[in-house]
Amino acid sequence: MVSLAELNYVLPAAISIFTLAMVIYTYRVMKGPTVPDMVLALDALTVDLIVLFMLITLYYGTPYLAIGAIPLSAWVFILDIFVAKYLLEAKKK
Amino acid sequence: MIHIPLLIGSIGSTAALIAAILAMFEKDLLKAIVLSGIESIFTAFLLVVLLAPDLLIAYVAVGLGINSVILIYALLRGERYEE
Amino acid sequence: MKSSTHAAISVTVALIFALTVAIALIKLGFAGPWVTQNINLANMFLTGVPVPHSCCFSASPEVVTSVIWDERGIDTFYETSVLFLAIIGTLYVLAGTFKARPTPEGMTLIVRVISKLVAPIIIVVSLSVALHGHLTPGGGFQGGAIFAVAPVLLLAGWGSSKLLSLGFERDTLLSLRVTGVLLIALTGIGTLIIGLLKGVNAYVFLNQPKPQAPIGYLGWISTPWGNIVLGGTLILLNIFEFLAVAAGFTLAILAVDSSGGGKE
Amino acid sequence: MTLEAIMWYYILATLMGLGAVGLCGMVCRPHMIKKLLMLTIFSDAIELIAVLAGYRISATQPPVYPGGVIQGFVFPNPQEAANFANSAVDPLPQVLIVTAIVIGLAVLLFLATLASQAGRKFGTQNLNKIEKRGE
Amino acid sequence: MVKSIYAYLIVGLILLGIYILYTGSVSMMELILGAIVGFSVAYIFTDEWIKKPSKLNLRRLSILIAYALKYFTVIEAKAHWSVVKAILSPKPSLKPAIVRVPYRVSDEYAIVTIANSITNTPGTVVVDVSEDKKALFVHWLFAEVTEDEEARKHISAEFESWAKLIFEG
Amino acid sequence: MIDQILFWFGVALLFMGGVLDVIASVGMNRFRNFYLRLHAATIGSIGGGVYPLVGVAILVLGLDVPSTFKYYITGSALISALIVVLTSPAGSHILAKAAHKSREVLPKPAIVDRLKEKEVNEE
Repeated sequence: MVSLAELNYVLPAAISIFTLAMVIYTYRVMKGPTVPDMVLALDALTVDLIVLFMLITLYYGTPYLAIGAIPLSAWVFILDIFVAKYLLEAKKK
Repeated sequence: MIHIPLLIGSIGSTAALIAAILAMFEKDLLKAIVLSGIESIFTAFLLVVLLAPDLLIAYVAVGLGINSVILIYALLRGERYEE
Repeated sequence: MKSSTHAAISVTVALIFALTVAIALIKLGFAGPWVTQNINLANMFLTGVPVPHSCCFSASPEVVTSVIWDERGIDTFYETSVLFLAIIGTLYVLAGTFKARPTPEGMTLIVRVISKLVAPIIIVVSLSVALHGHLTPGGGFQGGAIFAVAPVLLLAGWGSSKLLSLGFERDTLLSLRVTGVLLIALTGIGTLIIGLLKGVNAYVFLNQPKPQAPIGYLGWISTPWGNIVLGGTLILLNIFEFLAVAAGFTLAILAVDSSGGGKE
Repeated sequence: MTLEAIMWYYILATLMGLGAVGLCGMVCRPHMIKKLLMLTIFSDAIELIAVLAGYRISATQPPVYPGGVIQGFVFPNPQEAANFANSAVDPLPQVLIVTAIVIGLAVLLFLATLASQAGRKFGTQNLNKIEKRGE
Repeated sequence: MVKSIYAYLIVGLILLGIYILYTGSVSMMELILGAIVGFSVAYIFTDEWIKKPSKLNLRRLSILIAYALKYFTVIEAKAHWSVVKAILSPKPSLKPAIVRVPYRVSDEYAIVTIANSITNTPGTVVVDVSEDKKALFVHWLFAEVTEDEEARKHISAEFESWAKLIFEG
Repeated sequence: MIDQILFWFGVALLFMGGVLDVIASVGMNRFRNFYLRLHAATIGSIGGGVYPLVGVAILVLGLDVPSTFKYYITGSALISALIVVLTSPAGSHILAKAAHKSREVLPKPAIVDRLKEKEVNEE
């Protein structure tokens, strides 16, 4: 069995890679010239954060923080649909 | 050795602050809703870092999901641009 | 008043607010990063809740949910009532504007099929969160809030007529909501009634027997395969709260959607 | 002051800034939806400050005992409970904040429907324009 | 509400599996609770999920698994590599276009499988579906051809043959 | 032995996903137009989301921790990966459709645009 301590060689590198991606995505969301750009970058940011949640869970060594990943991944879809709904319905009037 | 959760927590709180300031000065309300979505998502991130799983589930389902849906529905009745 | 006056006042108020919070946090001795021990009240709950024969035993390893539904049970009941009133108020404000809407224009086949595939998965996950509320993080409110994601998806993809045909009708949801809140109240005063009948002392929202109040709910069942943990009132209250919150959110979203989208 | 303490105070300062931004936006901006957004931001800041006050850097666990399964869970003895209490964060702020989230949602739900009805009645949700119309 | 007991059992077992997977522990009590939850949710959603229960069999399931394995190793790797090259090269040679890709299946799951497979490979994104004209409108990053049939050969011919095997025929 | 293989396979998937995620975020900033960024976002959600999640799910199975810990994380990671695989393409699709139909963003550099031709024909 691989002990939990061995993970500590791997985790800081992985967390820093995903944090770097998180920062660049955040820059894109704040800069994005139009609304679809921002929502698209927010999707990618959310998926990135789900992985980061899992890594923090492993870092602390407690299972229960992973529980937020599923509603988060469903939320992305809801925001997409509702922004699209707004754009389609607001154009009509 | 540096304490990783507090480090990425401080990055997250900075991002939340910047997003909130941008949302305050934004004239386009739909963009403001998306920007406050970033703020909410970093709030959820800070809740993970600060070890609060109960709050995390409640916040992700309510603060992210239902709030944005209700606000977009309310915005459908009014106008999109401020001033 | 001019808008510049507004801005000046608000900035001042905000700064005063921030200073107050800072002073309160530092002077009142809340934890900083250097503290290695929790405050005494927190230690009392952390060491008392799952340990039998201690001061505040709730037969559950989940400290947060135990405190919510056991020590602060009546407070949480009022909070549920506030949510109930807010949803009733929403229905009242939107009264007279309801109509069932067919599939919204622009939602394609892909969105419809995917929302139909994802919704049951979300519902199963939310039920799991609610049923394990006394063991793992989560509980009735969290489960109900996750449940509400599924009707939102179906509503976006198919329109409210689909939800009505699946059985999410307004009267059914309202009666489920009322039933949930009533059952919470009944569970809370159950021990009181039994205590009155038996002639012993009892409290409202009493979970496990206490030295002054020797009656309580069933905490766990011992079987040859190990304990089956029920947590006394916790599992009952979680299920009823799930019922109330899930029905209430679905009702609110349905009302907001079916009162029309654009300007009239 | 250690590096951890500096980061802790930095997070506290940004969260107070977040609360200030929320309060300022709630007062300054005329659009109803913008006010509601700022209300949510303000309540987020308050919640996070409370949770931050209960956090310790020596803690590694949320206030939930590990290994909770519905069948076969063994209740801990006082010694295990004391060990657990040394490594868990403070549960009390989290308990208070769950209630705050629910109340916040109730308030937002009601105010958002009021704003939507105002948009239907006046044709706009901008308070400045509504005020002008009344004159 | 439930038209076919067979379909009901299968949907209930799928949901029971998801419950057990999420809960992360298997015991008698969990199985009982999961069965109650899974079969009661399946009671609402069976008719939504499955229209023709006679099509459910193990052969289609094994083809589906084989397709998923091939898709997530070989096809995804190729597509990722081409777009990663375009991102990292200093002057990428892009030819973006929205082309029309006709499809010849009628089952809704087959259409969604084709569309999601197209969108999930980087380089092609489905922008719109026309159900009456039986065509997908695809935004293509490296548009070599613009004619309908040629584009279909490049983009969706492989996915379509798999989808036909899984959901039709 | 099998634990070592599982662990290092999971770590390899995790790091591959991390590199792809950074590349996708760079591509998000390098591409000029919304319709080009759609492809970078696909890399971000599939290469940078699903593969690392599966990697975490596999990695945990090789660790020396209590079984409740293991299966809990594996279950959450696999289900969220499933939901991301199902919903992320549908989200991109409906967003692209709304942007195209409401003329919010125009697909500026494009060789042909069959969808616009179709809309023009219908009107």
